[in-house]
Amino acid sequence: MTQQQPIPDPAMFTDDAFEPLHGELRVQKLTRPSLSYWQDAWIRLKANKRAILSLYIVIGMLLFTILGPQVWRVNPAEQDLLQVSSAPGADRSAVLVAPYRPWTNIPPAPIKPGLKLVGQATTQKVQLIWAPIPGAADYRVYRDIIAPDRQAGIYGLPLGTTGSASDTYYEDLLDLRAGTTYYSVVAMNAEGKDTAKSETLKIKLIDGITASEAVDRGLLKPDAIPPLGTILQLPLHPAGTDYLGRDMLARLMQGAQVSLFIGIVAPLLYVLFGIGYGSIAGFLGGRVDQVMMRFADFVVALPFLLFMILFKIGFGIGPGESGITPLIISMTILLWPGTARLVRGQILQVREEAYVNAAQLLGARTGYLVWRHMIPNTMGVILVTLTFAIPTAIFTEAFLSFIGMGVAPPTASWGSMSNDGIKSMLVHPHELFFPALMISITVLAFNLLGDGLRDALDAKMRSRE
Amino acid sequence: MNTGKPLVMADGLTKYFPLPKGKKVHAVDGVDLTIYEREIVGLVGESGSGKTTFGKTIIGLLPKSGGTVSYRGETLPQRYKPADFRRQAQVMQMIFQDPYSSLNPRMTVGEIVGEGLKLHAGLSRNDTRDKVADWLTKVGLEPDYMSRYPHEFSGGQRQRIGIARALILEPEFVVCDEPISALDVSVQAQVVNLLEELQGSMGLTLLFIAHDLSMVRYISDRMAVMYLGALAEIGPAKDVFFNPKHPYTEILIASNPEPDPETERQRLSTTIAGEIPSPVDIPAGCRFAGRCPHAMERCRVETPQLLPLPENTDRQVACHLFA
Amino acid sequence: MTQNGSGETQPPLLEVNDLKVEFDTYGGTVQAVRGVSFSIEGGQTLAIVGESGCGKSVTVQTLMGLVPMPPGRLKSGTATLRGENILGQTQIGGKDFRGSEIGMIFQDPMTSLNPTMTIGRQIAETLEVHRGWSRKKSLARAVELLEMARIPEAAQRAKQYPFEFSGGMLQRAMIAMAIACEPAILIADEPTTALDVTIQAQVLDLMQDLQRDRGTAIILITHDLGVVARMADEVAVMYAGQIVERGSVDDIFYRPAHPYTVGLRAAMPSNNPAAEHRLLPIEGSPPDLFSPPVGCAYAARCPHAMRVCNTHDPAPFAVGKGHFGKCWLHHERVPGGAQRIVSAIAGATTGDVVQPASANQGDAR
Amino acid sequence: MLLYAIKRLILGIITVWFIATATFLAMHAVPGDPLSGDKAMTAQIRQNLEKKYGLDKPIGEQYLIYLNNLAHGDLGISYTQKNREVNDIIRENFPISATLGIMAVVFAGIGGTLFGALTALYRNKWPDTVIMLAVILGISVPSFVFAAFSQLIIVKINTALGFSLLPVAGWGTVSHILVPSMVLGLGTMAYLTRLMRSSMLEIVSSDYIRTANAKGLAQTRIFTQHQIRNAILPLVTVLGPAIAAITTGSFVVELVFAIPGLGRYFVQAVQQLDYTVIMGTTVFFGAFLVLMVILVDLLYGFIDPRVRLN
Repeated sequence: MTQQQPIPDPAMFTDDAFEPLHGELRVQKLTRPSLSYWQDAWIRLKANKRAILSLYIVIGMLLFTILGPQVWRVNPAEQDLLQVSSAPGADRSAVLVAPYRPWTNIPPAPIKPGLKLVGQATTQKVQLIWAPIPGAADYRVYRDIIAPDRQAGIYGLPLGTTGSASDTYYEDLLDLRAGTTYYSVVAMNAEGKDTAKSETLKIKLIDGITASEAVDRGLLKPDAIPPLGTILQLPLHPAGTDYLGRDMLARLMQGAQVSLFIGIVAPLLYVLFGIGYGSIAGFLGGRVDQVMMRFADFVVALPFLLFMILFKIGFGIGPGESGITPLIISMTILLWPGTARLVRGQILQVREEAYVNAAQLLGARTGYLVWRHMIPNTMGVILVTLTFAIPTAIFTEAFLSFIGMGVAPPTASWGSMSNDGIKSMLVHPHELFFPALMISITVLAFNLLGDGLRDALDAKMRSRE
Repeated sequence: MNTGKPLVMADGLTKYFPLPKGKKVHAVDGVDLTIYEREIVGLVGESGSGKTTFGKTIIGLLPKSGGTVSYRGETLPQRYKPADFRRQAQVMQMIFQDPYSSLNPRMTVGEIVGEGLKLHAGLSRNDTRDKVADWLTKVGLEPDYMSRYPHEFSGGQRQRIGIARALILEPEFVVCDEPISALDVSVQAQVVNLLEELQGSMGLTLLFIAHDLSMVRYISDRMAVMYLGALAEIGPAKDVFFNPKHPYTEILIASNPEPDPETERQRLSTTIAGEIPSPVDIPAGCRFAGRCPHAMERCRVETPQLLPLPENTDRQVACHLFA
Repeated sequence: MTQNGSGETQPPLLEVNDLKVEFDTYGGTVQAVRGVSFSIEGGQTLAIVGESGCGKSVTVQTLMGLVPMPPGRLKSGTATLRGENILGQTQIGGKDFRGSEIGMIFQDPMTSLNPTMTIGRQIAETLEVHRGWSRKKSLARAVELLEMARIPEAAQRAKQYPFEFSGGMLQRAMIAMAIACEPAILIADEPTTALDVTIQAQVLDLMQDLQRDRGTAIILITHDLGVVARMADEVAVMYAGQIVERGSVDDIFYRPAHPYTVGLRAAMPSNNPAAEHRLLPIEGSPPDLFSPPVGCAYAARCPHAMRVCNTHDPAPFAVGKGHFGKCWLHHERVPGGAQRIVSAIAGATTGDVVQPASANQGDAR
Repeated sequence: MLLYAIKRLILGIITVWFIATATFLAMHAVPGDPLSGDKAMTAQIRQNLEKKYGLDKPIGEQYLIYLNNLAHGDLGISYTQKNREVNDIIRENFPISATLGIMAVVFAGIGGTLFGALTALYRNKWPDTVIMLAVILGISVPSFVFAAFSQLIIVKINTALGFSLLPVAGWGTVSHILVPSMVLGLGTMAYLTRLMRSSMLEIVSSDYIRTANAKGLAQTRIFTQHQIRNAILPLVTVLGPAIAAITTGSFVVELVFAIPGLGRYFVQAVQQLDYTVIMGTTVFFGAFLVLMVILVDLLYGFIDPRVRLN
């Protein structure tokens, strides 16, 4: 044995050290403050930084949806045609120009090769003139917003031809947008094909606005018109505008209302239905349970998206309807079985718990058992399910709206805005980026909150997923 | 020996659990057992012997597949409805095995212990409170633990809470389903002493289900040994323990290690081969024949009945060796 | 210490000194093992007995490197196998001593075996790894080992999966696996707690026979004093992370040197008609190991507690050859203290009880 | 095992019938009919067409005709594309969707297992943090956003390189499959990674891993022989639903990447209210998914001895 520690020196003990403490047993009393399940869960949740941050984000989103339109009072349907698809932070200046008049006094062609701009290039008009290219039978004019690839012969949008070798000028009035623009003039041969000879000019287009337009938009007062060439500031769009010139921020708020409404109401409905269905099946048990759960299995087997679409058309969208109600109904019809299964499982499990048996033996009626014992003990699971159901519903709405099966225009949702945005993604990424960001942040927040809730409410559930 | 009147009588009590393909688990298979007033009957058996199922069936938590249970001569329902439990609540109660799952984690101790009063007595809030406090003291807990939640307590304390809940309606008959199996040795004694004391002071009748032979021998007046859904032997606890008749009881007791090195050194090899068969396919004849060192031809054919011993009618054995 | 023929001192087979293990948890640091020392020789059975949470499992699992660190932390201590350090490492001389030098079996055989691997493969695996045998040779040996563990139709059984075995058979298969490489020590952590008595008897028998045949040392972790009495040569009684008494099995049962040992015995019914006594529970519950008491951890529950017990942790007092009790009653200034310890049981049998301050001493009998 | 397979198959057929019926009912609830789109139709022609497609019969009879045709594997003729059978449409377009889907499932499965195992192995260290961050993103960002941005990135890369490294859209070569299938599988991969991680972590603290350690097995051996195999089991169980998610998810990817798959066809058919194509496609997809789930279940049974032998 190596167990030879020195016995402490007797001198260190007081005289009464070895007096017995007859029966003075120290009974350990509980002194810690008592915490209920929910209090404990809240403390655990608070300790989870990610979950709390997510909670703030969710609250922020709700504020954005509800209070946002009170603060940012811009009509989401109003089109600002001067600022179509303008990116946030884009140059909002517009130059005051004279009302358009056809181009008559065309200057002579320059001698030096290359393209030349006549006058100021604004979104009202762009006038080009160039030195004749030797051997050209005709000219084709192209416009692009990225630099043309001369080797490949890609110049962008063909605007038209001048009609003859002698006409070396062109006026572009077609759907002009502010920003960097490349104009190319390609010499054509006698067969009307492009040749390798071309000239390119890079210019910066600015918005042009006439005095009457400016007055209409309230940018100028009719009695105080500044001289032409004055730079005016167009209305502010913090998140830019979409392809119809509608304010993105206002639309994001409107979209949030739709997306969050569907995202919260649909899960609430189907989770509630699932709870009802599942608890009835679980509580009745036996054959009824078998039949009910088999039916739920069938519903689960329906290819979700296909049926979502089928039901959507089945319910139809009349003129002037937003399509929100059919969406919610379809989701409820298709998504309840998951919750029902979960709740049934929980009820079956809780029903076997000894404390339910004990309450039965004490003579508890069924309603009491359900209300006092079963519901409180399944509440955590239900809450977690609901939290995870919300991002799923937001996703589903976005997805359906994206493929054009969701809410009907002009109602905006984040999904339909993404759908609009993707078409001009390469040129105006902000039109896709903002709604996509909103969806992602919201879904992320609900997912993290769900994770946090699950960890806080029931450690046992952590392994499940 | 049994001076009291019969209180609870199980007559041919049977409980099957159906399995797919028409098979069934014969958890309890025709058990006759009479429990007399104010006695403690210990029920021992290995896991899978059906002792817990027997307890739950007797008290009505599981519907009976066959046979009857009567209480003071009155036959109890075959399948209980909430109203049946209500009627029975002040007469029969149960103490559960797992002190963790038997208390609702969302309720306070006061709510748990007072649940029976709430459902029955119609006492005022204050009276209920007082009575709950009174019972908490009785089971050795502080009355001000009332507002606490079960998870704050140790296993032994939780079991005391469970006992208070079961006894607050002052029943006559209590099924104790392995009340000490989940507890540490030192705490087991606390709970057993408490049960013993309450049994004495309240005149309770207990069915004490356990697998700890020594503890059952210690606390019970009579002891019943269960094997594969049927009783092998029953009799006064000391007699059965120190003088087992049924070969299974004999082996069970011989396998029970004594906390005494000298006894253990003198113990001969006691092991029997094999394990308790599946209760799905009950062997024909005597259930124990397959593992019995004394099995005869007859044992494999004819099921032995639980019969009194000629020399001691207090004891009944289901074995052809004694018929 | 043992002496060999040439007079050199051989180090003990396994020696553990002042082992301290802590766990960092949500609520703070738990001092699970607070200075445990013991040693074991070949062919011996050492039983470590104690209630749940006393640190007995953590002790052996730390030796085997099975305690995940973190959250566990090795605070101090040494452990040597034949003089070579094994603490904080899993290898001796580049080879894993686990499975080869020390085998181990666990409480719940159902969950302790890989559910998707055949029993034979799981046994053979040990041989492949430690002996470098071929798969075929190892499997053949696995069948022999299963036969040795008294598993009928071993060849067929080796091809089965754990769920096809019963609990008792699984525990025997576990033993076969643990002794496959003929380790010098077998650690059995509550090997029969999940089993019925008749099955327990089978498993204990098997362990005893294997020990007799091979001279394996056994460290048996249990809370069951009956199993201790049946199996042990030496006993260490653990309480609140410390060994409070250590001695031969007879010392522990017949000459207990710590009130806790006595308390445990008195809390159990005795089936010896001569020693029939009322159950004497140990009141209260073990201390919180988040903040263990300054003095003796048992003082709060001890019927013999003295002032010193609350202020000073008792030293291990030697009371006999290889027998010590960690209790102030053995101090020279407590005349007759040692007798007080034993009187509890004697008192119980005669009815002259040393009164534990109990809220419920109703005398039902 | 065989009995189980047959049982599952019968249940599967009932499920398909349920799907077919639900489809039929949903389609007949649609206001307006497929013929109303064509304005220049005389009453006579309309009547002829109604007769041809059985639209004049009572709904019960239509249902029976529909079931009968279905039982013979006849999904009908497209309303809007003259003389084209739905079977042909599926035959032409489904292989494209299937190729895309299989690639996505393979990608999601391998990636999910690998990343999940990696996160568990490096628990709470930087690989875990990085991957789990990506996973959270993968779960929270809609697939159309991924699709769009991956297109954007391809364009940028192509522009930067000065030649076309990867096609932006379309179908035909191997390089067309790569990005769309990755985008399609991304969400599922994130989900599987999470599942694998929690499954691995649960197994790390399981009793049998403790036993394996006590046997003195090397960590790599424990990892490969004991941990991964058991950890994959829960992944296999969700493979069925994962395939379903990927199959229907391909709508978006096919749309964005202009892939001529069945999903895109379906969306088109819905817009044109082409009854038979919608119904045919739905039932076909439904049957396909049911079959997949059955196959996955059988596969699971094969992998897990507890299921296989019971």
